[in-house]
Amino acid sequence: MSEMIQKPDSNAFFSVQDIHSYYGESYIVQGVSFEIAEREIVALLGRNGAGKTSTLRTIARAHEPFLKKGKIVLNGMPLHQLEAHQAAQIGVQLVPEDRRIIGGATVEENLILAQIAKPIGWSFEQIYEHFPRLAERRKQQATTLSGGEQQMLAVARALARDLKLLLLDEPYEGLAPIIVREIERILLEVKKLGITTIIVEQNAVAALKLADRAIILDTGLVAFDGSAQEVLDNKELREEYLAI
Amino acid sequence: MVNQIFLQIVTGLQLGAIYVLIALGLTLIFGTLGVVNFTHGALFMLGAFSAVIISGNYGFVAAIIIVPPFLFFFGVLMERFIVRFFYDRPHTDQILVTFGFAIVIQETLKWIFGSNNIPFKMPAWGRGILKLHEYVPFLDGFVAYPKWRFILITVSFFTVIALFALLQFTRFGMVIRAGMNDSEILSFLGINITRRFTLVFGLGSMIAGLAGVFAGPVTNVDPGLGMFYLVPSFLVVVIGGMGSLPGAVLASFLLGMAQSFTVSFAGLQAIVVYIVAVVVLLFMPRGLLGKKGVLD
Amino acid sequence: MGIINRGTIHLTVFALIVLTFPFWFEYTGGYAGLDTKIIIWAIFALGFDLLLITGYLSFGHAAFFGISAYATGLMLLHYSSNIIEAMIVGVVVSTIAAVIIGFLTLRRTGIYFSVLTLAFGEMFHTAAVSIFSGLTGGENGLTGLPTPTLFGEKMQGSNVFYLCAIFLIIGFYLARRITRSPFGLMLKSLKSNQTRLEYIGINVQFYKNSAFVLSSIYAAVAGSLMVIYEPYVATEFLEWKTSGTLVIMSVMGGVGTLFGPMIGAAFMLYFENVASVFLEEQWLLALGIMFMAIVVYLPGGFVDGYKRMMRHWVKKNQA
Amino acid sequence: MSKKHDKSKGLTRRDVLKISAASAVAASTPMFFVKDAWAQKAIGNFPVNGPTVTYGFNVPLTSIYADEGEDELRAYKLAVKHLNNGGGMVETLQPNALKRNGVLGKKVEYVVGDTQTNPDAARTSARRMIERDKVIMFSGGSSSAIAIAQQYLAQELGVIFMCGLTHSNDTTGKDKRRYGFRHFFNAYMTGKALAPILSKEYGKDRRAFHLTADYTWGHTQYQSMKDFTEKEGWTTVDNIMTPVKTTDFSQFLTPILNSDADVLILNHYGKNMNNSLTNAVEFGFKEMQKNGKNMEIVVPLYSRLMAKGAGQKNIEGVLGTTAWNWTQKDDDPGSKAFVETFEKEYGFPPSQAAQTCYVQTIIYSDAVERAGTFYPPAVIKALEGHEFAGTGPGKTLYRAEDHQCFKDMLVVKGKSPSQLKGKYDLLEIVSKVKREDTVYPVDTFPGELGPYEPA
Amino acid sequence: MAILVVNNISKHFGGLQALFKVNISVEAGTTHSLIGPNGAGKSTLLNVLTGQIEPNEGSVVFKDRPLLNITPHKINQLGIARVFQTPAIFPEMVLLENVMAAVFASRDGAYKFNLLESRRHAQSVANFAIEILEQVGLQHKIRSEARFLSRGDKRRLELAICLAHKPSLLLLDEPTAGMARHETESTIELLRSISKKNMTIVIVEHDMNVVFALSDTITVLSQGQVIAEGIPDHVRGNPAVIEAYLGKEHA
Repeated sequence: MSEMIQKPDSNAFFSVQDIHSYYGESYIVQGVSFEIAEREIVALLGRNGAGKTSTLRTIARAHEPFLKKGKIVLNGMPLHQLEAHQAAQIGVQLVPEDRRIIGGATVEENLILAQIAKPIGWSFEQIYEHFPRLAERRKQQATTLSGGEQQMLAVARALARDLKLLLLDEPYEGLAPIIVREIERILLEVKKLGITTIIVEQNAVAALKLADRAIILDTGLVAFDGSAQEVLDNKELREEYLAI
Repeated sequence: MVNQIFLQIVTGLQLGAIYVLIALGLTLIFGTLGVVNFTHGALFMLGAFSAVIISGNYGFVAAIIIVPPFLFFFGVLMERFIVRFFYDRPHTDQILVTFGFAIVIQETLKWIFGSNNIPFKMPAWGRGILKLHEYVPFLDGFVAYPKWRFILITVSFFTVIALFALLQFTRFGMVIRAGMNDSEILSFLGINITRRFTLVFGLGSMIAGLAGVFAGPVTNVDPGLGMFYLVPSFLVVVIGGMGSLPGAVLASFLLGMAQSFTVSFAGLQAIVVYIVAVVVLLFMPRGLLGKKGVLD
Repeated sequence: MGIINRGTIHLTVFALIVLTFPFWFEYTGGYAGLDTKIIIWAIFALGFDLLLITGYLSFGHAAFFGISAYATGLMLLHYSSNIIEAMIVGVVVSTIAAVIIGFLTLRRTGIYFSVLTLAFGEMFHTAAVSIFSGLTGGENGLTGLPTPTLFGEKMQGSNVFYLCAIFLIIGFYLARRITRSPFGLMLKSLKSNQTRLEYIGINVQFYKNSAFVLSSIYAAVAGSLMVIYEPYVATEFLEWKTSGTLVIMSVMGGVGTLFGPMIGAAFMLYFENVASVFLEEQWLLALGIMFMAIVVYLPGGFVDGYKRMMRHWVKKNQA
Repeated sequence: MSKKHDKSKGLTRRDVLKISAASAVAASTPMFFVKDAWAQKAIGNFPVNGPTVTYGFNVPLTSIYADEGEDELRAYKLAVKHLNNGGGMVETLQPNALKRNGVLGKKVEYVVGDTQTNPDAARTSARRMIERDKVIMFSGGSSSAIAIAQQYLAQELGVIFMCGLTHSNDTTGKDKRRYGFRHFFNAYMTGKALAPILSKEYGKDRRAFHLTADYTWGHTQYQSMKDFTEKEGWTTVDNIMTPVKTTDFSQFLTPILNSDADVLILNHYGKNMNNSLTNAVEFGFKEMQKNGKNMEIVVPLYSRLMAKGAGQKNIEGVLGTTAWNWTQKDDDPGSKAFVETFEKEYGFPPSQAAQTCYVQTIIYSDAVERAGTFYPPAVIKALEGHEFAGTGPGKTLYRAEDHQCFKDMLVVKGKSPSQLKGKYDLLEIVSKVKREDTVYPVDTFPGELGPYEPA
Repeated sequence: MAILVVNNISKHFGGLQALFKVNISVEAGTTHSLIGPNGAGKSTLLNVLTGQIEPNEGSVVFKDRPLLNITPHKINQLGIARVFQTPAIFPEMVLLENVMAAVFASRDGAYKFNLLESRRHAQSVANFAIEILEQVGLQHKIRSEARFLSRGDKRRLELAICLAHKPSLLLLDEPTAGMARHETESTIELLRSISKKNMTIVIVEHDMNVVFALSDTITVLSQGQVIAEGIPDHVRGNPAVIEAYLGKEHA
């Protein structure tokens, strides 16, 4: 496995250097390193429990898992020294698993909340233009939206901020196939914007459609780092690490 | 008969008003920060002591102006230096540390001011009685009630309104409400939620200070006050549903009315608060209005 | 296993310390009378630990202490000065109360459990001083009790001490056996992971209730002994401050260690009665600060502190 | 005469206890009627060894009666000073056996305990004094529950307890103890003294509503006030028992607003009284008209410290009784000596609690001197039925049958702020009630004193 | 003979239909896998089986006994053990205690508690616990606290806790999630050896290697409904399964 780990290059737009993080006492991310160029889209793959979500949350500087060791650098900024809100202020945006739409608030309030901290990204007009469904439902309680609409809102919320690195955690999870296609369309649009993105997805096939590159994690370590096509073509690799 | 029932309702309201003022901050802090604050009674007491000292020297208006900000500041410091380290610890640890701090506040006040009651002089504009029969048509004869109690009810009412307005209609409130729901996602959106939580703790303490200023003249001021109100205010919060502001308001008045209407049965009156608590909790485990918070 | 194993040694040392307590206690600034009180509170705290092992923090344990004290007191007053009947009645009445309260409160967890027990406790306290004041003597407490006797022997002075000491030694022996029994393992599991315990086929509710009742029996014995020690029942026995004191003792000593709460009880009473001479009225303030410091810096209490010290010492000596 | 009995030098206190227990049967023979025939066994901390003797002062230093406790402590310290060096009432007591060189030639020392205004803590603290500090007598307290609890302890352990401030009828009624003596008056005497003055001031046709602290002192106070005011022709409209812990009495005042009562009697003391009176004034009871009369508030048991806690404006014109007031310094030499020495020592006048505690210490010491021994049964005998003067106005009697003290007392009224002459001048004396007017038969209350030698 | 029969189970949470008329029959002594994409209702079904969730309709029969409306501990005492998705163990206790608790529970039942029996002297219990720990390959760690184990080992420990009961039906919720490949393989071996002892196993799993290696029968759920059932080879080739689960393009 170790031969696959690349030496992190500090000149990269974004780099993760040997990070180790813990949930309480469980050691989850056990020394992950990779780097991403600007505007690149990377799929972070691996089976359940491989540490994908934990890696994303570590990058977003969530309170848990707790980063014990390692460096995370975005555009020269040392993310590993920041807290979640500071990371968000320099342009890291996590679209978490389960969307985490804020209950008790309307669609628009969810977007307002995204723009309380500076710097901000898209204006509401831009957002509603790209997401007409949200415009229709702007006064509606956000939690009453359908799963797909909630996912749209979650993505829109990220775009409402001035973002440099987008982290998508399981964007298709729990959605009906037809909705998945719609979210896919939106993400392809986002892709055109040229935002550096890490996408974690269980449905590797769907993720690889978006990604330029794939990184496969296995028990908290990078097991593979290569082009997306390589993963699609290499059945053994898929069977070994993705179980498909 | 009508008079009596009317008076008992008023009494229930004003008893409830005191509970509201004390419990509001407690439930706000629990709902937002998830901290069980056994110091809250002591904060109320600190408010009452500050109020009696300041109003004695500089007048009651000065107390209104100075005490709530002082308690706000005190709460901020308390959050910053004690409570913050207990967010991730179990509730029982939070109970223990805040209980310990309550003892420290109480004993310090006792040390400085002694244990006896300090008479709280009401301001001239608050003294005297209101002749209710002149305003309320269905009352006959002479029905009066102290003016201060109505001031208390009014202050309590406006505090509730102000807090609701703050939470419902301001940006700060929106963040706080959202934070009660999911504080992590807000930090992913770049909001420094920790700082705002500190402010909320200050806000909760400030309401306790306000309670001290306005309830102090009727509960009187001595170092046993904090522990005395701690138990009922916790009952209020738990009966209402931990973290639910409307629940706390509802529970306050429920307890106030229960106390007011059992007044002629000495034994029952003494324990009615506990009976209500036990009955409510046994049948509605999460209290009257659940625990999902202000938003619901 | 031979007869001389660690358990026997622990127990023997413990028994020796307890039985010789009056002889060396005076050299530490203590005095007779306080020793008996410490032993009684140690029984109370020891039993409380059996509940704390399960992770449930009761703020109403004074109820069982107090109910038993009142029942014992009333027996001594109206029935006979012989302590056997009085103690049995005290413990039985209190246990019945514990079964009922446990059944009602243990369905809730965390803060709800704490507040519910607090409410029940205060209910009993308030009822004792108001509704039942005819029976309980109200705020004056239950006074005028005869000197308790055991088979004609007056239970005073050292007699009471040794009676309490025997109860403590037996209580400690049982508590030790219980925590080391399959049942004790289940209590530990209960705190660790209730769901898993349920999924290995244990009726969690039943076990919780049993732990609650067991610990209340200790409280009842302590309450009963308190009345024999001081033929008098104070309303404070039922008050939530008594429960609060118990919690402070347990936490300061070290929850879940059996020894800890007993040490906490001894420390607190010693501090209250001996150190208060130097600190005067400020002893409670000092205690509050100390308590906070322990919660913040030493969540395992004195016992944990001792263990850490020993570990540090061992490490140092090895190096 | 006791010296030769100092045989138990090497014994520990535990042995002492055992001996005293074993000798209980032997001691309960009627020998003690002949003074010189005392079988002076070790009882409590008797015999007293060494050149000093220790008194224990168990007063509330924390919790709600701390102010009173501190004042009591000042009085005790002063009393000890006077006993050792002369001065104060040591000079004015009549008859007087005190020698100004301590007691029985032993220098008096003292230890202090904190009752925390809590019977359990009080007993713990008293036990500590008795068992660790070997006090021969202890005294103090500001609550009947605490006094009663300590009285029983005194009886058990054979150490005399000189009650401080306790007003319940029970202290010398159903809970009277051989080893306890009360210098303070009680609720019954309050009723007896106050009722005639109430009817004189407010008229015979009055309707009274009581609020009563729900514990035995409150109950006895209510009963006494009810009985005596009804004798004067008043009607008792109703009574509400208020839980002791109440801080806001509004819910209890509401029913009174709506009743036809024109007098409110607050059977409250301490913090309860502070709060209920403050609330009652707030409810406008002082300005209210009922049945064409001015509504009146009565607080049967008054103390200057309590009046201070309630606030001057609130107590204005409110009637009640008190044992003694420092303004009586001009009335008799005992009060004068006490007030002057107290003021000289501390810079302000003493409270009634201080006076009671001071007298108790002096009187106990005098009884020891008269008995010629610290042997408790002998001292008790010397105190029982003793009549003396020079500790306040008139003569004072410690009744043998119930250990209740009878002496002159006061009916007082809160002064209006304009009348005040200084910070400590809160109460106006309405009437000086003579001792004869408050005496009641022993059998008014049940109870037994118990044996001279503890069981 | 079917040891477990699930009849027409439906469950909805509010508007979400988690299970819709699900019928499954598990043969005694076989290994039966439940697969399907996230949100297909697999976990809900397990929760129904272990008494955590009451279904809206339908019935469950285990060894000819109805299984609904009884509490989890009774279900366990009937012989159904469950391994959770996130390992449910006793983190603060050492491994031996973890398993001994389960052995005691199995020996004494739900109510009987041995208040004064010494655990140290319960040799047969300890021996059996050690035996089980050996079986799952944790014998060298019996004195360490469970919270310090790796995720894979925690799962093994949980399996050991479940085996302590000698259950007749073992429910496994993603038993290999979070395991490294070599761990997965040894887990497969372990499960295989367990199933050989005539144990009935129901597995919910994402890892197709595991599923195909172990299963006698596979049931595929999608959006709360059974879309396919049969032997592994049959399921592998089923177009509906491929569409729902594996993704269209790369089946």
